[in-house]
Amino acid sequence: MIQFQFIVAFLMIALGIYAFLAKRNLLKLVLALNIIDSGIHLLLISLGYRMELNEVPTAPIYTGYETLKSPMVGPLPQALVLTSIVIGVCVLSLAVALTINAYRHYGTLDVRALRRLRG
Amino acid sequence: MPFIVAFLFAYIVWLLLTAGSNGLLWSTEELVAGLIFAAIIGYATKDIVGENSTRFLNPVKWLGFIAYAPVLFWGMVKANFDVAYRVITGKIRPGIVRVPVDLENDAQYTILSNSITLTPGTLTVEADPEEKALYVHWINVPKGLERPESSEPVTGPFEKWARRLGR
Amino acid sequence: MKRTLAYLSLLFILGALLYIANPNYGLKFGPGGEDWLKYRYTDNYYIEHGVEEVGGTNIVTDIVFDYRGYDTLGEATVLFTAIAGAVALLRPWRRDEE
Amino acid sequence: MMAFFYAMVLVGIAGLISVLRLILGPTVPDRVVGVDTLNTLVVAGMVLLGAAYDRTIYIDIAIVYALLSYIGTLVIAKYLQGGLA
Amino acid sequence: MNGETILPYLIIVPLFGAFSMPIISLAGRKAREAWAVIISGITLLVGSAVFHSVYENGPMLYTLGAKSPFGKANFPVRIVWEVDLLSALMVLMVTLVAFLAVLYSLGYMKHDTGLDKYYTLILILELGMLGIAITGDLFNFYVFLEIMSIASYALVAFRNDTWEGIEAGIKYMFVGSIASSLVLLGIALLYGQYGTLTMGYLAVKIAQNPTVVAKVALAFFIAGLLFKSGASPVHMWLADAHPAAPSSISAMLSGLVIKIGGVYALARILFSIYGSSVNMKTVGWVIIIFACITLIVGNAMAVIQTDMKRLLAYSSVGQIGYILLGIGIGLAAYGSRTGDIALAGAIYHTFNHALMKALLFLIAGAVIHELGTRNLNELSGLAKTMPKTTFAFLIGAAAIVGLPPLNGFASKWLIYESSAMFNPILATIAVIGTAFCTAAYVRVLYTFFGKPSEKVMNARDPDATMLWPMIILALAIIVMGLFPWQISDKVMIPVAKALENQLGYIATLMGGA
Amino acid sequence: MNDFDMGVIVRTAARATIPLIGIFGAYVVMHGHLTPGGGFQGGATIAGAGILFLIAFGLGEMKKRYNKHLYSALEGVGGLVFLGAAMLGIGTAFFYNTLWHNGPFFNGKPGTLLSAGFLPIMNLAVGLKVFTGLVSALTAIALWRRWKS
Amino acid sequence: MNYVETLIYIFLGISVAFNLLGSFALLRFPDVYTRLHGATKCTTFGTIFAVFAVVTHALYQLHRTGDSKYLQMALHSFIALIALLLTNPTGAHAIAKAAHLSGVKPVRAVVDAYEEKLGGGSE
Amino acid sequence: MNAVDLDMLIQAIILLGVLITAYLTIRYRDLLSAALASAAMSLLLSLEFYTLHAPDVAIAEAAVGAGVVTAVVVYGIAKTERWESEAP
Repeated sequence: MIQFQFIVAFLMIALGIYAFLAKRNLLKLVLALNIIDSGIHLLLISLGYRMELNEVPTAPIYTGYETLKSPMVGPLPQALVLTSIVIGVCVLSLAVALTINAYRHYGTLDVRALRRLRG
Repeated sequence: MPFIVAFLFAYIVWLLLTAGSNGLLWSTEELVAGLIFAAIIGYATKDIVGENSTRFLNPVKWLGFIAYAPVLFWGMVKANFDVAYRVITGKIRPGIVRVPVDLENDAQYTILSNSITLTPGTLTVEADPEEKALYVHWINVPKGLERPESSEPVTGPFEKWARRLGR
Repeated sequence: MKRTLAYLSLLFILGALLYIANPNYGLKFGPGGEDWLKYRYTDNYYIEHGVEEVGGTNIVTDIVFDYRGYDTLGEATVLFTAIAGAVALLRPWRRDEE
Repeated sequence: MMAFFYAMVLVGIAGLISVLRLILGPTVPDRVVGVDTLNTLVVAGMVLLGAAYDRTIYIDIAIVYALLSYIGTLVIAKYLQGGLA
Repeated sequence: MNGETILPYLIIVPLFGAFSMPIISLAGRKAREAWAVIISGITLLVGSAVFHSVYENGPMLYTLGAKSPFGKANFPVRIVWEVDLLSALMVLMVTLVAFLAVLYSLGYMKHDTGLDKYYTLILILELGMLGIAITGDLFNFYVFLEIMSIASYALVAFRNDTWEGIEAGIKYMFVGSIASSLVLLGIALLYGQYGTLTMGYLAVKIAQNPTVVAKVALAFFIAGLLFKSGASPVHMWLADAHPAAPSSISAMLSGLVIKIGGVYALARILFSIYGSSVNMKTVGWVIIIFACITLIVGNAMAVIQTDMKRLLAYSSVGQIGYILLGIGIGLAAYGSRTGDIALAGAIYHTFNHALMKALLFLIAGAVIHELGTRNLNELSGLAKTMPKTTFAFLIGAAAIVGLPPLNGFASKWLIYESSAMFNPILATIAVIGTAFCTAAYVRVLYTFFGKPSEKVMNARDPDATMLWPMIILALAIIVMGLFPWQISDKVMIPVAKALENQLGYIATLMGGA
Repeated sequence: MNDFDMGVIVRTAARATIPLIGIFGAYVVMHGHLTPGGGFQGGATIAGAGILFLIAFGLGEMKKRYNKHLYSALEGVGGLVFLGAAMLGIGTAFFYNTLWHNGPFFNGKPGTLLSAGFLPIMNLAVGLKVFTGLVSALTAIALWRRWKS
Repeated sequence: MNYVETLIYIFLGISVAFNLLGSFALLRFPDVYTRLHGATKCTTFGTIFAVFAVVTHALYQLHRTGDSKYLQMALHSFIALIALLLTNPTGAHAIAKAAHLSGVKPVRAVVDAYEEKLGGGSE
Repeated sequence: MNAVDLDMLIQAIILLGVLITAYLTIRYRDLLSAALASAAMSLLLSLEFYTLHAPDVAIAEAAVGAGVVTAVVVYGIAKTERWESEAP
């Protein structure tokens, strides 16, 4: 069968990188970073999925689990993604803080204005 | 006093959330933890809940809320079928009307406006306690009611209930 | 020129990723049965031994705080760092204070 | 019960239709209305799926979403009213 | 006291210092400065103890949360710290330079606001680098990479009322974030294919079954980490970020961050995880090509700069080129004597460059602190009014160019020697790079010893807290220069051997039960 | 217009909703080892209540309630508690869950509130940290004046 | 199929019908305010019935098995419903007010009293 | 159709929505609309995590995406400017 979860995740990553290359607005770049991160999270969570024949799996939590005997999906990617989500939020808030500082200096959000330093 | 309101509110929600931890009832540690957290939340939000909230401590009012639920629900059913009819046929005659109401405090305004917002067909755009008026977007303004003098055609029975419940 | 190169590399990345998304070559979605033990042995270990070794019935929390608790410490530090950084960046400027 | 799954599929289609409003909407409030509808539909879907998978604990997510989804709406509404800045 | 008991304190002490900084700083300015110095000093002690222990007893394994990483299974399920000699050397380097930078910022940052956040961030920066150096788990490596990166983004833009800081911070942040995302993507792919995250066990699994996924993941790792280390096609952020930061931070960024977050991590992933499972010749040549471009571009750009710190930053790019060249040759000639020498040279140069570049940036900071400018045209004749500073600069510049009595000579010589043995063209390129480098530094020295301009007449040497770190660094350079081959034989060659020894790395993990 | 608020309806609804979000966040934090959720999720939920307060009541009210030093100190306290909980079992190893294996409390039957060793403590610490941190960040952004050049 | 399951099916049918209706209203109506009528209210109504279906299901299972998790399921769904009823109309009101203040006028309106009030206030 | 097929169908629908909203996020020139589409993306992603049986992640994504990220980005827009400038 088609593994469309992976394909969507990869498309999201590519979309984010495309936006990162093509867009010129700082806040847009922040959102693009968010999209890349989301794509990677989707990829990781899909990696932990588990399918037995004709059985819907269930979350790796034992509360109230006694009455049904489905296979459990992998818990490790979920733990990784939790950590990664926090990191994403941190980067985002720091980026917004930097962006509004830059707006006060430059009066615009266009990255092309940030060319005073000769690289 | 507001502390007690917030505390009770939080504790009741906690009890609803943790029911069934011991058979169909509560285990002791859940009850104790609920007390602690409800106290913290109550202390932290006592200024937010506000001084006026103490009137909700009255048990009669709680019965009132329970009695109000079917009224609201029936209003929603009627109005939803009305809106369904309008979605299918497309017959609308919208307008924002000014509805004078006779209410006293914030809670009454909120109950009334949320109720009439929940019933489709009417939608509160602005509540103005100074003018004692609501500005309501009405999906089908009947002919001759562009400037309603009373709130009866718009709000139906809700204003009476809101006055009673929020007092 | 530069942008064309960038887009080409982007296409290359996407192509490589889509290539390995084919289950015959690489990643597999939802392995079950034998494959589960072959690819996800670590997850299986957590599911089987998590409750007795850590005690929480939520295996994810067990991993987050016990098996990989050090990661969570790092995560808390990231949060602390980012908040400190944001607050430091948003402090008033030196010339505004004068 | 399978009925919950079927209901969820239909709710998902309804969600896609409201995403259509997000695409079409000429003004920002139109888009906010689309997202708000999507919020409500997702809460419905989460509750339905919780019953379909037969796990109680999944419903907590619906509560979180129902409580928090309107904060985003309120932020944007406040921005449109000119209250930020 | 054995190493295993003291190892956790390497993380606990700076973390405790950082978390308690908001509380301590309520007590006032003196308390917070003293606290920062105390914490980084203790960390230096712990780091030296760890280095000593590893040097005496060989690599050590520490499991977080249990006695052994295995639990009831035969594969590791917990996070491990795996400290071999290379990690220990990096720990020593980080703690030393970070301590001096903290000491230096007491005087240097005197007139800035928001200092409680500053000291918090500088401690966390140190913590992040220490975490990267000692970890043995791939996702944990990512987390600490992010800690280090976020702290350095904030510190680069710390002076938010200067537009340089903000602009450089923004560039650095976006490039760094996308690099981190690429690294995370590589980690996700490796997890999906092999189902584990511990580096040693991943090496076992990849050696059993090297699939195409592992190669794609390796491509992502190399791309991301070259971004982070400032290799040439993407070195722009580095040249902006390092000058714009406060000088104490520049010293840490140039001396430590690009090495730990870029070079060390690259070496660890290439040698310890992949090892011989991939075609090392190809990967080695990829690294070598990037290294050559970096070497030429960095050193050549350094010559034409008029801004002192910018010159130093471009010089950093060039020196990263040397280090990458060493690593690339070590990879391409894996297992032969040439490879050993090249790796030893790269590691030696990493350590030396940390000291030299930290010294040079601290001097630049002192000059800025006294004169308020870093334009080289306005600095002529500084030798007359700031003799100690100029002397330190002379030592640093001579070391970085590679004059014989100083330590830079030994490491550069190792790299030249190995590249000449491997492929003479590479040696030629390296020597050309050195020529450019010499030109750049001679130009600065010429300016310093030139005719005094009016502006520099009322400058004088900085006060003690700023002077002592420089003196310590200069002394370290001189002392290391006195025993170049002893250090190389006693420390650097064993370090290179330890890095090359993938089986030993795996055995430390699997046999540590 | 710093003390702009959202009108009487939103304000009154926020009065009712904030305790609800608060207690539900506390539930998520406290039952992290039993049900989905945990420190970060609960903390972010409660931070949602803080954001709601900021939006519904305006920046003026927020300034009165928000103490910068207190919040950053609380954040530090959260981190220190986490670190302390991790160091409880330092005799065996860093992050050794000594409370669950042989500790005096928090070692009940799995599935009850008082089980799982240091997990509840860590959940509380992380929840405190995340709540204070996110509210601090958002307030810092909101307090930044708008500069028109 | 017994009568409880029939009831659940009826509830689900109403729920899905109103959710779809709300989405179609979103496409069909001409301006923001009328869309709000269709969208947020109809979907809220649909969600109420979805929750009713789940609650009925849970209570029925509780009756059959006596497992306390079904009690929790019913209660938690109920709390989700309460939360939705508290927040949703507030959000709708905020959007309507914001739309009006940001200059989106109701289309085909026979009367706009709020506009008159705002206009009178500013002049 | 059995439950697994239906599950996959639901996931396909949700992921289609995710892709559309992700595309909209980068397409809109109005940053406010972009933030809105980003919020919708986060919401659908949260539902997708839910259907992939990762409730912890779903809660985190819901709490973060609905509250914090939207608020931070919209505040950022409010402190700067709303419209992305036209391409040259």
